[in-house]
Amino acid sequence: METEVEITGERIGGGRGTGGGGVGAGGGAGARVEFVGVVRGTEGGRAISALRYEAYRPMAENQMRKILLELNRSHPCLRARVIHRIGVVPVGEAAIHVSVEAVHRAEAFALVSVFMDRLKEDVPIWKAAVLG
Amino acid sequence: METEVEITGERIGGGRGTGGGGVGAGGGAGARVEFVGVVRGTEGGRAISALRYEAYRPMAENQMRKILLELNRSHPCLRARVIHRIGVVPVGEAAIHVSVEAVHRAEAFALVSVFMDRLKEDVPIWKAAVLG
Amino acid sequence: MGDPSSDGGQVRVLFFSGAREACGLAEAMVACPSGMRIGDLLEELVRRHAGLAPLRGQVRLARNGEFARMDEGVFPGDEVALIPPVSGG
Amino acid sequence: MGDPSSDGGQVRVLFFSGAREACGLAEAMVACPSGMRIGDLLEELVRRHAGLAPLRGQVRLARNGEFARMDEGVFPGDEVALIPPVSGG
Repeated sequence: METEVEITGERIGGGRGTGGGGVGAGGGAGARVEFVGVVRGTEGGRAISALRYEAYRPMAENQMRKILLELNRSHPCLRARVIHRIGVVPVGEAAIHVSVEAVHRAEAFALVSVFMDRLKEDVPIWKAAVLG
Repeated sequence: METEVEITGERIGGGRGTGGGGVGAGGGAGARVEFVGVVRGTEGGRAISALRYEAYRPMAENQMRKILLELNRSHPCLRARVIHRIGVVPVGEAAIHVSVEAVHRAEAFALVSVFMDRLKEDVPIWKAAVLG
Repeated sequence: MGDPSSDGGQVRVLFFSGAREACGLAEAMVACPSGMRIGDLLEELVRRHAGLAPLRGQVRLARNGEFARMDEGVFPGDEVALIPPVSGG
Repeated sequence: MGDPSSDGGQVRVLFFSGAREACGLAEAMVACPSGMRIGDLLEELVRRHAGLAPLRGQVRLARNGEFARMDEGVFPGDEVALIPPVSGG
Protein backbone atom coordinates (compact mmCIF):
# COMPACT_ATOMS: atom_id res chain seq x y z
CA MET A 1 0.00 0.00 0.00
CA GLU A 2 1.21 3.49 -0.81
CA THR A 3 0.90 5.84 2.14
CA GLU A 4 1.07 9.59 2.36
CA VAL A 5 0.85 11.24 5.77
CA GLU A 6 1.02 14.93 6.46
CA ILE A 7 0.57 17.24 9.42
CA THR A 8 0.01 20.77 8.26
CA GLY A 9 -0.75 24.21 9.58
CA GLU A 10 -2.63 25.03 6.41
CA ARG A 11 -6.33 24.77 5.74
CA ILE A 12 -7.25 21.42 4.24
CA GLY A 13 -8.57 21.54 0.67
CA GLY A 14 -10.06 24.43 -1.19
CA GLY A 15 -13.83 24.33 -1.46
CA ARG A 16 -16.38 23.80 1.25
CA GLY A 17 -19.17 21.99 -0.57
CA THR A 18 -20.22 18.48 0.24
CA GLY A 19 -19.23 17.01 -3.10
CA GLY A 20 -15.81 15.48 -3.50
CA GLY A 21 -13.91 17.12 -6.30
CA GLY A 22 -11.78 14.22 -7.38
CA VAL A 23 -14.00 11.28 -8.07
CA GLY A 24 -11.84 8.91 -10.04
CA ALA A 25 -9.20 6.70 -8.49
CA GLY A 26 -5.77 5.40 -9.27
CA GLY A 27 -5.02 2.22 -11.19
CA GLY A 28 -6.83 -0.90 -10.03
CA ALA A 29 -8.97 0.77 -7.40
CA GLY A 30 -12.68 0.00 -7.42
CA ALA A 31 -13.49 1.96 -4.30
CA ARG A 32 -12.42 5.12 -2.58
CA VAL A 33 -13.57 5.93 0.94
CA GLU A 34 -12.95 9.35 2.40
CA PHE A 35 -13.41 10.64 5.90
CA VAL A 36 -13.42 14.30 6.82
CA GLY A 37 -13.50 15.28 10.48
CA VAL A 38 -14.94 18.75 10.93
CA VAL A 39 -14.82 21.03 13.98
CA ARG A 40 -18.28 21.32 15.49
CA GLY A 41 -19.63 24.38 17.29
CA THR A 42 -19.82 22.70 20.68
CA GLU A 43 -17.28 20.76 22.70
CA GLY A 44 -18.36 19.08 25.91
CA GLY A 45 -21.59 21.09 25.81
CA ARG A 46 -19.88 24.50 25.56
CA ALA A 47 -20.05 26.72 22.51
CA ILE A 48 -16.64 27.09 20.93
CA SER A 49 -15.29 29.08 18.01
CA ALA A 50 -12.45 26.75 17.12
CA LEU A 51 -10.27 23.90 18.28
CA ARG A 52 -6.53 24.33 18.69
CA TYR A 53 -4.63 21.18 17.75
CA GLU A 54 -1.05 20.40 18.69
CA ALA A 55 1.04 17.43 17.66
CA TYR A 56 4.27 15.77 18.60
CA ARG A 57 4.93 16.03 14.96
CA PRO A 58 7.53 13.48 13.86
CA MET A 59 6.14 10.84 16.20
CA ALA A 60 2.55 11.56 15.13
CA GLU A 61 3.44 11.19 11.47
CA ASN A 62 5.35 7.98 12.15
CA GLN A 63 2.54 6.56 14.24
CA MET A 64 -0.02 7.29 11.54
CA ARG A 65 2.15 5.58 8.96
CA LYS A 66 2.73 2.57 11.23
CA ILE A 67 -0.98 2.22 12.01
CA LEU A 68 -1.91 2.39 8.33
CA LEU A 69 0.59 -0.31 7.41
CA GLU A 70 -0.45 -2.47 10.33
CA LEU A 71 -4.15 -2.21 9.39
CA ASN A 72 -3.28 -2.89 5.78
CA ARG A 73 -2.31 -6.43 6.76
CA SER A 74 -5.89 -7.27 7.72
CA HIS A 75 -7.61 -4.85 5.30
CA PRO A 76 -5.45 -4.77 2.16
CA CYS A 77 -5.78 -1.47 0.32
CA LEU A 78 -3.91 0.22 -2.49
CA ARG A 79 -3.37 3.77 -1.26
CA ALA A 80 -3.94 5.71 1.93
CA ARG A 81 -3.57 9.42 2.44
CA VAL A 82 -3.98 11.30 5.71
CA ILE A 83 -3.76 15.03 6.28
CA HIS A 84 -4.17 16.33 9.83
CA ARG A 85 -4.32 20.06 10.38
CA ILE A 86 -2.80 21.60 13.52
CA GLY A 87 -3.04 25.06 15.05
CA VAL A 88 -6.38 26.83 15.28
CA VAL A 89 -9.11 25.14 13.21
CA PRO A 90 -12.32 27.20 13.12
CA VAL A 91 -15.76 25.64 13.48
CA GLY A 92 -16.94 24.16 10.19
CA GLU A 93 -13.44 23.52 8.85
CA ALA A 94 -11.72 20.17 8.49
CA ALA A 95 -9.25 18.94 11.08
CA ILE A 96 -8.50 15.69 9.28
CA HIS A 97 -8.97 14.19 5.86
CA VAL A 98 -8.40 10.48 5.26
CA SER A 99 -8.65 9.00 1.78
CA VAL A 100 -8.22 5.30 1.07
CA GLU A 101 -8.43 3.43 -2.21
CA ALA A 102 -8.89 -0.31 -2.49
CA VAL A 103 -9.89 -2.93 -5.00
CA HIS A 104 -13.14 -3.56 -3.12
CA ARG A 105 -15.09 -1.30 -0.81
CA ALA A 106 -15.16 -3.46 2.33
CA GLU A 107 -11.42 -3.14 2.92
CA ALA A 108 -11.45 0.61 2.34
CA PHE A 109 -14.35 1.17 4.76
CA ALA A 110 -12.68 -1.00 7.39
CA LEU A 111 -9.28 0.61 7.05
CA VAL A 112 -10.57 4.18 7.30
CA SER A 113 -12.92 3.44 10.16
CA VAL A 114 -10.42 1.48 12.27
CA PHE A 115 -7.71 4.01 11.48
CA MET A 116 -9.84 6.75 13.02
CA ASP A 117 -10.31 4.66 16.17
CA ARG A 118 -6.58 4.03 16.44
CA LEU A 119 -5.75 7.68 15.73
CA LYS A 120 -7.78 8.65 18.77
CA GLU A 121 -5.85 6.19 20.94
CA ASP A 122 -2.27 6.13 19.75
CA VAL A 123 -1.34 9.22 17.75
CA PRO A 124 0.16 12.09 19.76
CA ILE A 125 -2.17 14.87 18.65
CA TRP A 126 -4.25 16.88 21.12
CA LYS A 127 -7.04 19.38 20.84
CA ALA A 128 -8.17 22.18 23.13
CA ALA A 129 -11.28 24.32 22.87
CA VAL A 130 -11.02 27.94 21.79
CA LEU A 131 -13.99 29.68 23.36
CA GLY A 132 -16.07 32.22 21.46
CA MET B 1 -32.00 13.96 7.35
CA GLU B 2 -31.78 15.88 4.10
CA THR B 3 -31.47 13.59 1.10
CA GLU B 4 -30.45 14.27 -2.46
CA VAL B 5 -30.54 11.45 -4.98
CA GLU B 6 -29.68 11.69 -8.63
CA ILE B 7 -29.24 9.34 -11.56
CA THR B 8 -27.30 11.01 -14.31
CA GLY B 9 -25.84 10.30 -17.71
CA GLU B 10 -23.08 12.82 -17.03
CA ARG B 11 -19.61 12.20 -15.71
CA ILE B 12 -19.49 12.52 -11.92
CA GLY B 13 -17.38 15.41 -10.64
CA GLY B 14 -14.67 17.27 -12.40
CA GLY B 15 -11.19 16.27 -11.29
CA ARG B 16 -9.71 12.85 -11.03
CA GLY B 17 -7.27 13.19 -8.14
CA THR B 18 -7.58 11.35 -4.89
CA GLY B 19 -8.19 14.41 -2.75
CA GLY B 20 -11.72 15.51 -2.04
CA GLY B 21 -12.27 19.07 -3.11
CA GLY B 22 -14.91 20.08 -0.61
CA VAL B 23 -13.63 19.37 2.85
CA GLY B 24 -15.88 21.35 5.13
CA ALA B 25 -19.39 20.29 6.03
CA GLY B 26 -22.77 21.79 6.64
CA GLY B 27 -23.98 23.10 9.98
CA GLY B 28 -23.62 20.76 12.94
CA ALA B 29 -21.75 18.03 11.10
CA GLY B 30 -18.61 16.68 12.72
CA ALA B 31 -18.00 13.98 10.15
CA ARG B 32 -18.35 13.45 6.47
CA VAL B 33 -17.89 10.04 4.89
CA GLU B 34 -17.71 9.67 1.14
CA PHE B 35 -17.71 6.61 -1.02
CA VAL B 36 -16.75 6.57 -4.66
CA GLY B 37 -17.23 3.40 -6.67
CA VAL B 38 -14.93 3.29 -9.67
CA VAL B 39 -15.03 1.05 -12.73
CA ARG B 40 -12.12 -1.38 -12.64
CA GLY B 41 -10.34 -2.79 -15.68
CA THR B 42 -11.51 -6.35 -15.15
CA GLU B 43 -14.95 -7.83 -14.59
CA GLY B 44 -15.28 -11.52 -13.77
CA GLY B 45 -11.67 -12.03 -14.82
CA ARG B 46 -12.07 -10.46 -18.30
CA ALA B 47 -10.46 -7.20 -19.36
CA ILE B 48 -13.10 -4.56 -20.00
CA SER B 49 -12.99 -1.02 -21.28
CA ALA B 50 -16.12 0.21 -19.54
CA LEU B 51 -19.32 -0.81 -17.82
CA ARG B 52 -22.69 0.11 -19.24
CA TYR B 53 -25.24 0.89 -16.52
CA GLU B 54 -28.99 0.99 -16.96
CA ALA B 55 -31.59 1.95 -14.40
CA TYR B 56 -35.33 1.73 -13.94
CA ARG B 57 -34.97 5.36 -13.22
CA PRO B 58 -37.91 6.64 -11.16
CA MET B 59 -38.03 3.45 -9.11
CA ALA B 60 -34.26 3.44 -8.58
CA GLU B 61 -34.32 7.03 -7.32
CA ASN B 62 -37.26 6.28 -5.03
CA GLN B 63 -35.63 3.13 -3.70
CA MET B 64 -32.41 4.96 -2.91
CA ARG B 65 -34.33 7.66 -1.06
CA LYS B 66 -36.36 5.08 0.86
CA ILE B 67 -33.29 3.08 1.83
CA LEU B 68 -31.48 6.22 3.04
CA LEU B 69 -34.42 7.24 5.20
CA GLU B 70 -34.87 3.74 6.54
CA LEU B 71 -31.17 3.48 7.48
CA ASN B 72 -31.31 6.93 9.02
CA ARG B 73 -33.58 5.54 11.73
CA SER B 74 -30.81 3.31 13.08
CA HIS B 75 -27.87 5.53 12.01
CA PRO B 76 -29.06 9.13 12.37
CA CYS B 77 -27.25 11.45 10.01
CA LEU B 78 -27.74 15.02 8.86
CA ARG B 79 -27.38 14.87 5.08
CA ALA B 80 -27.02 12.18 2.46
CA ARG B 81 -26.28 12.67 -1.19
CA VAL B 82 -26.08 9.95 -3.84
CA ILE B 83 -25.21 10.33 -7.51
CA HIS B 84 -25.28 7.24 -9.71
CA ARG B 85 -24.09 7.51 -13.27
CA ILE B 86 -25.74 5.46 -16.03
CA GLY B 87 -24.78 4.75 -19.62
CA VAL B 88 -21.20 3.86 -20.52
CA VAL B 89 -18.76 4.51 -17.66
CA PRO B 90 -15.13 4.02 -18.76
CA VAL B 91 -12.57 2.23 -16.61
CA GLY B 92 -11.16 4.56 -13.94
CA GLU B 93 -14.26 6.78 -13.79
CA ALA B 94 -16.82 6.90 -11.01
CA ALA B 95 -20.11 5.03 -11.28
CA ILE B 96 -21.40 6.19 -7.90
CA HIS B 97 -20.62 8.87 -5.34
CA VAL B 98 -22.19 8.76 -1.89
CA SER B 99 -21.60 11.54 0.62
CA VAL B 100 -23.03 11.50 4.14
CA GLU B 101 -22.65 14.03 6.93
CA ALA B 102 -23.36 13.28 10.57
CA VAL B 103 -22.67 14.70 13.99
CA HIS B 104 -20.35 11.78 14.77
CA ARG B 105 -18.41 9.54 12.45
CA ALA B 106 -19.80 6.13 13.47
CA GLU B 107 -23.26 6.87 12.09
CA ALA B 108 -21.87 8.24 8.84
CA PHE B 109 -19.64 5.21 8.28
CA ALA B 110 -22.50 2.84 9.05
CA LEU B 111 -25.01 4.60 6.84
CA VAL B 112 -22.73 4.77 3.79
CA SER B 113 -21.52 1.21 4.18
CA VAL B 114 -24.95 -0.36 4.71
CA PHE B 115 -26.43 1.82 1.98
CA MET B 116 -23.96 0.32 -0.50
CA ASP B 117 -24.96 -3.19 0.55
CA ARG B 118 -28.64 -2.38 0.15
CA LEU B 119 -28.06 -0.65 -3.19
CA LYS B 120 -26.63 -3.87 -4.54
CA GLU B 121 -29.69 -5.81 -3.40
CA ASP B 122 -32.70 -3.57 -3.85
CA VAL B 123 -32.08 -0.74 -6.30
CA PRO B 124 -33.02 -1.47 -9.92
CA ILE B 125 -29.71 -0.58 -11.57
CA TRP B 126 -27.76 -3.05 -13.68
CA LYS B 127 -24.33 -3.15 -15.22
CA ALA B 128 -22.97 -4.98 -18.23
CA ALA B 129 -19.36 -5.26 -19.35
CA VAL B 130 -18.18 -3.37 -22.41
CA LEU B 131 -15.28 -5.38 -23.78
CA GLY B 132 -12.10 -3.72 -25.02
CA MET C 1 -53.02 4.43 -13.91
CA GLY C 2 -55.90 2.17 -13.04
CA ASP C 3 -58.30 3.82 -15.49
CA PRO C 4 -59.39 1.07 -17.92
CA SER C 5 -60.85 3.53 -20.38
CA SER C 6 -57.45 4.89 -21.36
CA ASP C 7 -55.47 1.68 -21.60
CA GLY C 8 -57.84 -0.86 -23.09
CA GLY C 9 -57.58 -3.09 -20.02
CA GLN C 10 -53.87 -3.61 -20.39
CA VAL C 11 -50.76 -3.24 -18.26
CA ARG C 12 -47.46 -1.91 -19.52
CA VAL C 13 -44.62 -4.34 -18.78
CA LEU C 14 -40.99 -3.17 -18.70
CA PHE C 15 -38.11 -5.59 -19.20
CA PHE C 16 -34.67 -4.69 -17.85
CA SER C 17 -31.22 -6.14 -18.26
CA GLY C 18 -31.27 -9.95 -18.56
CA ALA C 19 -35.07 -9.96 -18.84
CA ARG C 20 -34.89 -7.62 -21.83
CA GLU C 21 -32.19 -9.77 -23.42
CA ALA C 22 -34.17 -12.96 -22.75
CA CYS C 23 -37.27 -11.80 -24.58
CA GLY C 24 -35.68 -9.34 -27.00
CA LEU C 25 -37.86 -6.39 -26.14
CA ALA C 26 -37.83 -3.55 -23.65
CA GLU C 27 -41.54 -3.24 -23.07
CA ALA C 28 -44.87 -4.79 -23.94
CA MET C 29 -48.57 -4.24 -23.38
CA VAL C 30 -50.32 -7.23 -21.83
CA ALA C 31 -54.04 -7.83 -21.32
CA CYS C 32 -55.04 -7.64 -17.69
CA PRO C 33 -58.22 -9.55 -16.93
CA SER C 34 -60.10 -8.87 -13.73
CA GLY C 35 -58.62 -10.66 -10.73
CA MET C 36 -55.16 -11.01 -12.25
CA ARG C 37 -52.29 -11.21 -9.78
CA ILE C 38 -48.61 -10.37 -10.27
CA GLY C 39 -47.76 -14.08 -10.30
CA ASP C 40 -50.36 -14.71 -13.04
CA LEU C 41 -48.81 -11.96 -15.11
CA LEU C 42 -45.35 -13.48 -14.72
CA GLU C 43 -46.68 -16.87 -15.87
CA GLU C 44 -48.31 -15.22 -18.88
CA LEU C 45 -45.01 -13.53 -19.75
CA VAL C 46 -43.09 -16.81 -19.46
CA ARG C 47 -45.66 -18.43 -21.77
CA ARG C 48 -45.09 -15.75 -24.35
CA HIS C 49 -41.32 -15.57 -23.96
CA ALA C 50 -39.78 -18.97 -23.24
CA GLY C 51 -36.41 -17.26 -22.71
CA LEU C 52 -37.74 -15.86 -19.44
CA ALA C 53 -38.22 -19.31 -17.90
CA PRO C 54 -34.66 -19.64 -16.54
CA LEU C 55 -35.03 -16.23 -14.88
CA ARG C 56 -38.33 -17.06 -13.20
CA GLY C 57 -36.69 -17.98 -9.89
CA GLN C 58 -34.54 -14.85 -9.70
CA VAL C 59 -36.67 -12.11 -11.15
CA ARG C 60 -38.64 -9.79 -8.91
CA LEU C 61 -41.57 -7.76 -10.12
CA ALA C 62 -42.37 -4.17 -9.37
CA ARG C 63 -45.83 -2.68 -9.72
CA ASN C 64 -45.97 1.08 -10.19
CA GLY C 65 -42.41 1.50 -8.94
CA GLU C 66 -42.60 -0.65 -5.81
CA PHE C 67 -41.56 -4.27 -5.37
CA ALA C 68 -44.71 -6.40 -5.50
CA ARG C 69 -45.60 -9.73 -3.95
CA MET C 70 -46.64 -12.52 -6.33
CA ASP C 71 -50.14 -12.62 -4.79
CA GLU C 72 -50.64 -8.88 -5.20
CA GLY C 73 -53.36 -7.77 -7.60
CA VAL C 74 -52.48 -6.08 -10.88
CA PHE C 75 -54.88 -3.67 -12.59
CA PRO C 76 -55.34 -2.13 -16.01
CA GLY C 77 -53.10 0.89 -16.41
CA ASP C 78 -50.46 -0.40 -14.03
CA GLU C 79 -46.80 -0.32 -14.95
CA VAL C 80 -45.11 -3.62 -14.09
CA ALA C 81 -41.35 -4.12 -14.32
CA LEU C 82 -39.33 -7.31 -14.40
CA ILE C 83 -36.33 -6.79 -12.13
CA PRO C 84 -33.54 -9.33 -12.59
CA PRO C 85 -30.85 -9.40 -9.88
CA VAL C 86 -29.47 -5.89 -9.65
CA SER C 87 -25.81 -4.85 -9.86
CA GLY C 88 -25.53 -1.12 -9.32
CA GLY C 89 -22.73 0.75 -7.60
CA MET D 1 21.42 10.55 20.45
CA GLY D 2 23.11 8.33 22.94
CA ASP D 3 26.42 10.21 22.79
CA PRO D 4 27.07 11.51 26.32
CA SER D 5 29.79 13.86 25.16
CA SER D 6 27.38 16.13 23.29
CA ASP D 7 24.56 16.33 25.80
CA GLY D 8 26.26 16.40 29.18
CA GLY D 9 24.62 13.15 30.22
CA GLN D 10 21.11 14.56 29.93
CA VAL D 11 17.86 13.67 28.21
CA ARG D 12 15.57 16.18 26.57
CA VAL D 13 12.02 15.89 27.91
CA LEU D 14 9.05 17.23 25.93
CA PHE D 15 5.75 18.08 27.63
CA PHE D 16 2.57 18.12 25.57
CA SER D 17 -0.99 19.29 26.18
CA GLY D 18 -2.06 18.68 29.80
CA ALA D 19 1.49 17.74 30.83
CA ARG D 20 2.78 21.06 29.53
CA GLU D 21 0.02 22.92 31.34
CA ALA D 22 0.64 20.96 34.54
CA CYS D 23 4.29 21.90 34.79
CA GLY D 24 4.21 25.17 32.89
CA LEU D 25 6.95 24.35 30.42
CA ALA D 26 7.23 22.71 27.04
CA GLU D 27 10.58 21.08 27.49
CA ALA D 28 13.35 20.44 29.99
CA MET D 29 16.80 18.87 30.19
CA VAL D 30 17.07 16.20 32.87
CA ALA D 31 20.16 14.41 34.12
CA CYS D 32 20.25 10.78 33.08
CA PRO D 33 22.39 8.66 35.38
CA SER D 34 23.55 5.26 34.21
CA GLY D 35 20.90 2.56 34.58
CA MET D 36 17.97 5.00 34.55
CA ARG D 37 14.68 3.60 33.30
CA ILE D 38 11.69 5.41 31.80
CA GLY D 39 9.74 4.87 35.05
CA ASP D 40 12.59 6.42 37.07
CA LEU D 41 12.54 9.46 34.79
CA LEU D 42 8.79 9.86 35.26
CA GLU D 43 9.20 9.71 39.05
CA GLU D 44 11.95 12.33 38.84
CA LEU D 45 9.68 14.59 36.76
CA VAL D 46 6.80 14.19 39.22
CA ARG D 47 9.19 15.12 42.07
CA ARG D 48 10.15 18.29 40.24
CA HIS D 49 6.65 19.20 39.05
CA ALA D 50 4.01 18.26 41.58
CA GLY D 51 1.33 19.24 39.05
CA LEU D 52 2.20 16.13 37.06
CA ALA D 53 1.16 13.79 39.89
CA PRO D 54 -2.53 13.59 38.92
CA LEU D 55 -1.51 12.71 35.35
CA ARG D 56 0.83 9.91 36.39
CA GLY D 57 -1.75 7.18 35.84
CA GLN D 58 -2.78 8.40 32.39
CA VAL D 59 0.39 9.65 30.81
CA ARG D 60 2.40 7.48 28.46
CA LEU D 61 6.04 8.12 27.67
CA ALA D 62 7.74 7.97 24.33
CA ARG D 63 11.46 7.53 23.88
CA ASN D 64 12.90 8.74 20.58
CA GLY D 65 9.49 8.82 18.97
CA GLU D 66 8.21 5.40 20.06
CA PHE D 67 5.97 4.53 22.99
CA ALA D 68 8.22 3.16 25.74
CA ARG D 69 7.60 0.70 28.56
CA MET D 70 8.24 1.93 32.09
CA ASP D 71 11.04 -0.62 32.56
CA GLU D 72 12.78 0.42 29.38
CA GLY D 73 16.23 2.01 29.75
CA VAL D 74 16.76 5.68 28.96
CA PHE D 75 20.12 7.03 27.85
CA PRO D 76 21.88 10.38 27.59
CA GLY D 77 20.87 12.14 24.38
CA ASP D 78 17.46 10.50 24.23
CA GLU D 79 14.34 12.54 23.57
CA VAL D 80 11.57 11.56 25.92
CA ALA D 81 8.02 12.88 25.56
CA LEU D 82 5.15 12.89 28.04
CA ILE D 83 2.03 11.86 26.13
CA PRO D 84 -1.24 12.62 27.95
CA PRO D 85 -4.38 10.97 26.53
CA VAL D 86 -4.57 11.99 22.89
CA SER D 87 -7.52 13.59 21.12
CA GLY D 88 -6.70 14.04 17.47
CA GLY D 89 -9.09 13.78 14.54
